[in-house]
Amino acid sequence: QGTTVRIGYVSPQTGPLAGFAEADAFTIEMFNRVAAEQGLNVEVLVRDSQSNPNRAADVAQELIIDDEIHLMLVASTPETTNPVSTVCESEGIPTISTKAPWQPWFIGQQGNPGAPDSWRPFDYTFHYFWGLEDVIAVFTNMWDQLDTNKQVGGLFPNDADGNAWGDPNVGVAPGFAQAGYTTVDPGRYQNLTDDFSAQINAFRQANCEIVTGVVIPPDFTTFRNQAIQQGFEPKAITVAKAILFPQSVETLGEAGHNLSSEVWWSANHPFTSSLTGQGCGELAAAFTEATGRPWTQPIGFVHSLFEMAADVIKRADDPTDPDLMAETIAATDLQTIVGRVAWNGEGVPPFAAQNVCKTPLVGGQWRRQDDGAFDLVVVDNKTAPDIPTQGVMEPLA
Amino acid sequence: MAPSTSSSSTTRPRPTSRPRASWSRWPDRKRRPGHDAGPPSSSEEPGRSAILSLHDVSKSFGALKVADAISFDLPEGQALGIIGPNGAGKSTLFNLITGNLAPDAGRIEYLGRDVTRTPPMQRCLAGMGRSFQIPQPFNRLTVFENLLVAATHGQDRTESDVVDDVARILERTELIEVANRPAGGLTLLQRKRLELARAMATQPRLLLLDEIAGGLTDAECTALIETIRALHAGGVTIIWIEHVLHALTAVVERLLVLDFGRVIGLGDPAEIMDSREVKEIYLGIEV
Amino acid sequence: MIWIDTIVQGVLLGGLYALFAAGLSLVFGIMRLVNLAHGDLIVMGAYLILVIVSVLGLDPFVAALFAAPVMFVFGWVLQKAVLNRTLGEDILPPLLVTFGLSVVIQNSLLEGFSADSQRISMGALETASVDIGPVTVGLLPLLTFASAIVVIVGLNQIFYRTAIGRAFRATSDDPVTASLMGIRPDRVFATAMGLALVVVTIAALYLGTRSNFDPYVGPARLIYAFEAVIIGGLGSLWGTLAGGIIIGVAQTVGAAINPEWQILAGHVAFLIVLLIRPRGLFPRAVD
Amino acid sequence: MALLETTGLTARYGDFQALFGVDVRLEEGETVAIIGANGAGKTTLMRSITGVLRGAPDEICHKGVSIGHLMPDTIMKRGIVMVPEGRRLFPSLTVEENLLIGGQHKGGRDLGDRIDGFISRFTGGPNPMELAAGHDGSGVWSLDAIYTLFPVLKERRHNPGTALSGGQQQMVAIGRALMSNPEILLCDEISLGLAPVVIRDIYAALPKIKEAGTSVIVVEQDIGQALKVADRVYCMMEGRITLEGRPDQISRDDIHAAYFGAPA
Amino acid sequence: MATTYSVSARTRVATISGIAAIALLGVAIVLPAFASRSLIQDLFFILTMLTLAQLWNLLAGYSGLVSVGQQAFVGFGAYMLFGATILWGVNPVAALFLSGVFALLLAIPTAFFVFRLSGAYFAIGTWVVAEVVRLSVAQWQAVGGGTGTSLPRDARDKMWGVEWIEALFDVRASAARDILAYWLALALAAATIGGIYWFLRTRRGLALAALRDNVEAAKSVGVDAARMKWIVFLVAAFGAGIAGGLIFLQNGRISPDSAFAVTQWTAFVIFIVVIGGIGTLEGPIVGVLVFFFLQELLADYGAVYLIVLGLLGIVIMLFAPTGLWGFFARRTGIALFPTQRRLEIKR
Ligand SMILES: Nc1ncnc2c1ncn2[C@@H]1O[C@H](COP(=O)(O)OP(=O)(O)OP(=O)(O)O)[C@@H](O)[C@H]1O
Ligand SMILES: Nc1ncnc2c1ncn2[C@@H]1O[C@H](COP(=O)(O)OP(=O)(O)OP(=O)(O)O)[C@@H](O)[C@H]1O
Ligand SMILES: [Mg+2]
Ligand SMILES: [Mg+2]
Repeated sequence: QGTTVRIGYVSPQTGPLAGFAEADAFTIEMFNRVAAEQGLNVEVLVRDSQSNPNRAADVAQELIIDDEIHLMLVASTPETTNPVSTVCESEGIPTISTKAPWQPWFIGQQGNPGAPDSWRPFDYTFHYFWGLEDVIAVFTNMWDQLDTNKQVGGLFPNDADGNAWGDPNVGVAPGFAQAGYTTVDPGRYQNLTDDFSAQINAFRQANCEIVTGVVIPPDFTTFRNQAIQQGFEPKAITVAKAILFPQSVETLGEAGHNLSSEVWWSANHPFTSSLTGQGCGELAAAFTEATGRPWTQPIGFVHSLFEMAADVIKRADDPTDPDLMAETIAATDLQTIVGRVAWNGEGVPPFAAQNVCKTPLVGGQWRRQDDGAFDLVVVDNKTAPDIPTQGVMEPLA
Repeated sequence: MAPSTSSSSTTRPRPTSRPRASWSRWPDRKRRPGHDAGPPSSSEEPGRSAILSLHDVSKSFGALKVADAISFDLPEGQALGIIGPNGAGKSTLFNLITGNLAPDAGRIEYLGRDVTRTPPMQRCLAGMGRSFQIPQPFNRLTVFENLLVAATHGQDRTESDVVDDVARILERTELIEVANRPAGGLTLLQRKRLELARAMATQPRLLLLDEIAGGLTDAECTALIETIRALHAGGVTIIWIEHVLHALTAVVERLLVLDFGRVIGLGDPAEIMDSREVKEIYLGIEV
Repeated sequence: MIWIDTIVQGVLLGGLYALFAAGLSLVFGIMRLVNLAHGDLIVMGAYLILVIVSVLGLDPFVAALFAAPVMFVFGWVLQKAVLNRTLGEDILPPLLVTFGLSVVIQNSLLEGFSADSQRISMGALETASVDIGPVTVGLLPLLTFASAIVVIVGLNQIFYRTAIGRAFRATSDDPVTASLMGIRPDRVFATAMGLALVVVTIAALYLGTRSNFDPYVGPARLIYAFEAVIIGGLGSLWGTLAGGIIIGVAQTVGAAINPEWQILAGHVAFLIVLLIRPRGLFPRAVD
Repeated sequence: MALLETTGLTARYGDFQALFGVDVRLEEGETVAIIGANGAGKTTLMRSITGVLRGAPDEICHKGVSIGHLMPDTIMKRGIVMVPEGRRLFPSLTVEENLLIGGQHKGGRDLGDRIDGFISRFTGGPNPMELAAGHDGSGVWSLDAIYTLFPVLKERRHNPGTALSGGQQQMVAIGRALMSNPEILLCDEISLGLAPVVIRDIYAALPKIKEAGTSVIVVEQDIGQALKVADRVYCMMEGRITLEGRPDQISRDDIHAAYFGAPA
Repeated sequence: MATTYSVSARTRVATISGIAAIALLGVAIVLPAFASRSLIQDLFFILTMLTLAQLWNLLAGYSGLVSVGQQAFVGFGAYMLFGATILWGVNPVAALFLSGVFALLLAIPTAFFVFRLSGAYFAIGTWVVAEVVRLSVAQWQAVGGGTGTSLPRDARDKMWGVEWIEALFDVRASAARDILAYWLALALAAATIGGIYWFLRTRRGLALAALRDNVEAAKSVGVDAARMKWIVFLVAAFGAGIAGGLIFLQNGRISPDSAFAVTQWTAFVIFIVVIGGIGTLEGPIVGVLVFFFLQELLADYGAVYLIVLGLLGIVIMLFAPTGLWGFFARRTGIALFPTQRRLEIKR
């Protein structure tokens, strides 16, 4: 293989979503090292989306036209994955994407998300992560462990995740209802808002004992502080996105204890890397050793993304031919550090079967240690019993 | 590049200001002698109808009253001079007549129609032309273009139609030499001439002139008087504010004296100039 | 009950907006300067406080005390060296220069601090609350509102009780005549900008503690501030507070109906006020 | 050495030249009147002296110091104060505040001057620190003294300055200028647009001002008034001095000629 | 003595520049045959920014309407293009016209409101209106709400002329779409400049120049200032709407934040106009080139580019308020697009 295979990678390294990209440098350094060892002729070009979808599209365009990449990798929230995937699909560049629930990724890229007839599969872009049905199951399983009035307040912003989660028909509310939970949804708000009193009031009015949603980290801090200020204390706060990272929880101090969240990867997951052979615990330890920081969920997924890249490049006859590459990606069946990745349509509705592959999801809770540090403890594994639990769900305060 | 416009090259001797061809927005646009201008008010010269009448027009700037219940009629074709000390409200009165300022109270009639709330641009179309005391040229346009705007918009006419008229006005006001220079570069004297020329280019039926003679040499002053006389002879009604009294009295038939926004004298120029009040207030010389 | 709470929260939010707006109102009122960089200056202040807090480990309130003189000097120099040159009849130069400044500040902060969102931590104060009758309000919002009142009372005292305040007003009325009174307008303007940036520092303190900020949040804060100033009426500081409260209440009421309308409701309230009173609620008698 | 002297003073507004080499002199304790028709350049002369229009340093000399290039506030702090044409009260200030602001920066240097003086050490240019010095602004004029001079102002002191009648406004303008106890007072058409009685009242104040040791230049179109108060008279026409003399030495015809450029 | 007078607006420089312009246009049309795709994209960017700059210049430079809210029309036009293609199945190229029309329709109520304001209030008013439009559009879930949406593949595929271009230049569909967008941008920019130039040479254009110099005086010689304001505001909105539609058609993706970005569609546009020279047709052309080359030069320095741009804007406004072209033209007296009418006298 004479030509260097150029891989573009776009992620939010700065901005409100920066936490998602925490393991990027660590992972890419590892990938370059392993690639050199294995004799893979690759070059990784990294671009920062600054958490801004428009910039994400711009840098993707640059990578394709100016840097002439052969494979695009993209990760972390629909704000990043969608613009990049759209550009790549339009330019015919094979793309692997992750770290965004599949509905906002797939439906969010359709011209009219409200008209299922108009939805079309993609030829070049492939996504693996979990979906709303998983988060519904995980969240309700966790809440079932508590004694609540089953009134759930929802915080859904006017962004890709928020619109997908908050959709009254295809969002989380119908699923919650099936499990016996009533959702109170005051409506979409703008990200980085100054004031959550309206939501707090609405939740209090409806006597909500549970708060859920998909909130960017800074907004969750604002919400949590204002909720306490205004004397609103639910029994459980289970939100996605905002409290994935220990840092976000630490800024809350006491108020962070027993907040709960979805867990897509942990140091306890029973998987191994196809690239380095490390187990999850080993990978987490390596990260902590290299950076001095506690492990976070994105580590596993960024790692798996590069496992995917190595795998398809190895399998492809000509990694520089976009159509061959797309075929190769579609034919993937790989055991990665986040579980098995294969676009075989398992657990996915037919319209998305071609482009979406699902990985397991469980539920966890943050426990404050005496020294002020936080541990993420898996408290529910009904959806993926092979991932062990470490405790049971506890109410807040 | 679009082809340039060019005009016909005839040089018919024509008065610079001719009877108005059209006045599209206004129905009673014809110049009718004896045309009824509202209630027949105290017109001193019966037979000539009032082209302009003011009824108790007042205007204040904050506590400062600059027009205090001003009323007068101006018969069509007359030349009226306005004098008064600095700050008496003369220029303000012009602004009220032309609509650049709205009066606080009172009514202004022009050609028998109430124009109190009519915007300046429509009053211009209806035949009011004016010069500004502090010259207000279109700085980045050439002198010629300054007049061209006035001629084509003050009257709904095309550029090629007005070239000859404009050129003649430029010659008359001795601006032809600088016709293609930007107006921003003119000297004050030239700017003042431009004010007059531009007002003439709108082919006014009523021409309002604000201190255009200041700073002229005797010869220039005489030429200016000639120009204005010729306009007047061509049937244009004129109101002229001027501190250079000998120029003013050489042209006007009637004189209005303003002080503190009030009319303190209106009548025959000689009589007015001779009155004690005027001498005291205006000239400040004790008699 | 919910409505009382909504309105109380809105009023408190209005306090924050009034703080954002007070400095703007000051420079807009005194020198008719439309400062499009005001929002970014607030953000810059927040970063300054953040740096002082994290480097010196000070309490944010103490850090603001340190930041205020730095900001004063920055404002003074900025006005003296740059903005004074833009003042005049034409609104474009100040608009453009402050627009440029806004872009420069935003991107300099981006270079220096990355796009990450930041927050100034106040510890326990962040979540502390008090019960006022039927509603529970956060101590921090209450403190913000109180600061807004203090700032406005303080500015009013400076404006109407001190020599420098007299100089502000006189220079604002007529810089040339003020200079004949021994006042140098460019220094007065520089002082005013310095003072405005002291107010900006206070606003920055609460911006940074109430919610998150990143280098890009300035323009949104600027627009609320402008709305408050314009609703209040040019140069009226109490009007600015009223304007802030109107925007704040409109936002919380809008959000209570549907969070989608939170920000929209503020803007719509602004447009409605302006439609009814184009010069704001408490315009100055003379402009 | 004259108290104030202009030599070959020129002034222009853009391309338009308004003054062509004006020589005017004011001696200590003197009252000088400058008369001339509209647009003769009287106001321009006043604006040049007070620094509103700036020119070459040497064109204006105050007590032997060239001041032609100084800023208005520096000149004011040297004790040269003007009552501007059209009164120009500050509408946002009350009568009393209008007066106070006149005395606010009387003479000497303030913090701003110190800062600018410090900066000018590095940048070159006139050092206002030195130039503003010399006049201490002490003297007989105070708020009370002004209220004694114009009692009507005391009653209206909390009104906005612009709510007064024209004559009263003119009194405020004069009072405002006096508050700094000027060495030289320039009055530009203080009778402009006022009723004769009011003019009389205002002119009645002039002797008291002279008594306090102030030298005065009055600019007037009201020739009668001017001749009555002045020790010396200059007449201007089209940016030039066309006549100079003592009131008793010049005749009506001289004035007429100097005024309009041709004998009557 | 027979003196004849005539008006002429032709100069030799203008004739040369006219010929040059036509030649340049010809080259620009056939350029896609030789140029790389990234050059075509760069030119697309230049041409659309140039269009916006010319329109803003018409507003602020000629009519004194200093709007900070042009992004309202850019964004609204763009959104209407997406709406029309996604929801009503209109061909994207045809929908460009709708972009303009809808932007124009939006401009009517906007003008009613903002024309009540003047100076700084006008500027802020336009900005707030743009924010209101942005926030309202962000509620329109059918085109993705706050997330935004992408141009569906069907719509993209049926764009007029793409297949033909693919065959003609033997390129992939995505490159063919770029070429189409480039041609459309070229046509738009040429039409905008040509249209403004034509307008400035009409009687109304002269009136506009007069208004720019002195509003009160213009009113007093019969210029209908209010109508001119309306015309200019609506024309600028129409053009901005089409430009917005085109930009996002090429982009393929839209979101409220990008479509209504005040920095991109107004601040940069203002910088372009001011750096080049406000109140002239040449200014924005010079400005957009400077803007682009700066961007290329500093592309690798990220935010530094914007810092330099901001500083340059400030420095030019302070020290050369007539911009680079104004500076040049004052020294040489050259005008590429002369609008000045000269009075020719033959004796
Ligand atoms: N726009 C304005 N706002 C406030 N005051 C004004 C305004 N325009 C004029 N004035 C004042 O109104 C008074 C009358 O002014 P006006 O210009 O009408 O006087 P005038 O009789 O034309 O004087 P002059 O002979 O000096 O031209 C003056 O005191 C002037 O200062
Ligand atoms: N700001 C200015 N711009 C341009 N020309 C001006 C300006 N101010 C005054 N002039 C012109 O300068 C000349 C002298 O004006 P100045 O005001 O000094 O006259 P004046 O003798 O004070 O007249 P008045 O008796 O009317 O006050 C006049 O021709 C005037 O038009
Ligand atoms: Mg006048
Ligand atoms: Mg004067």
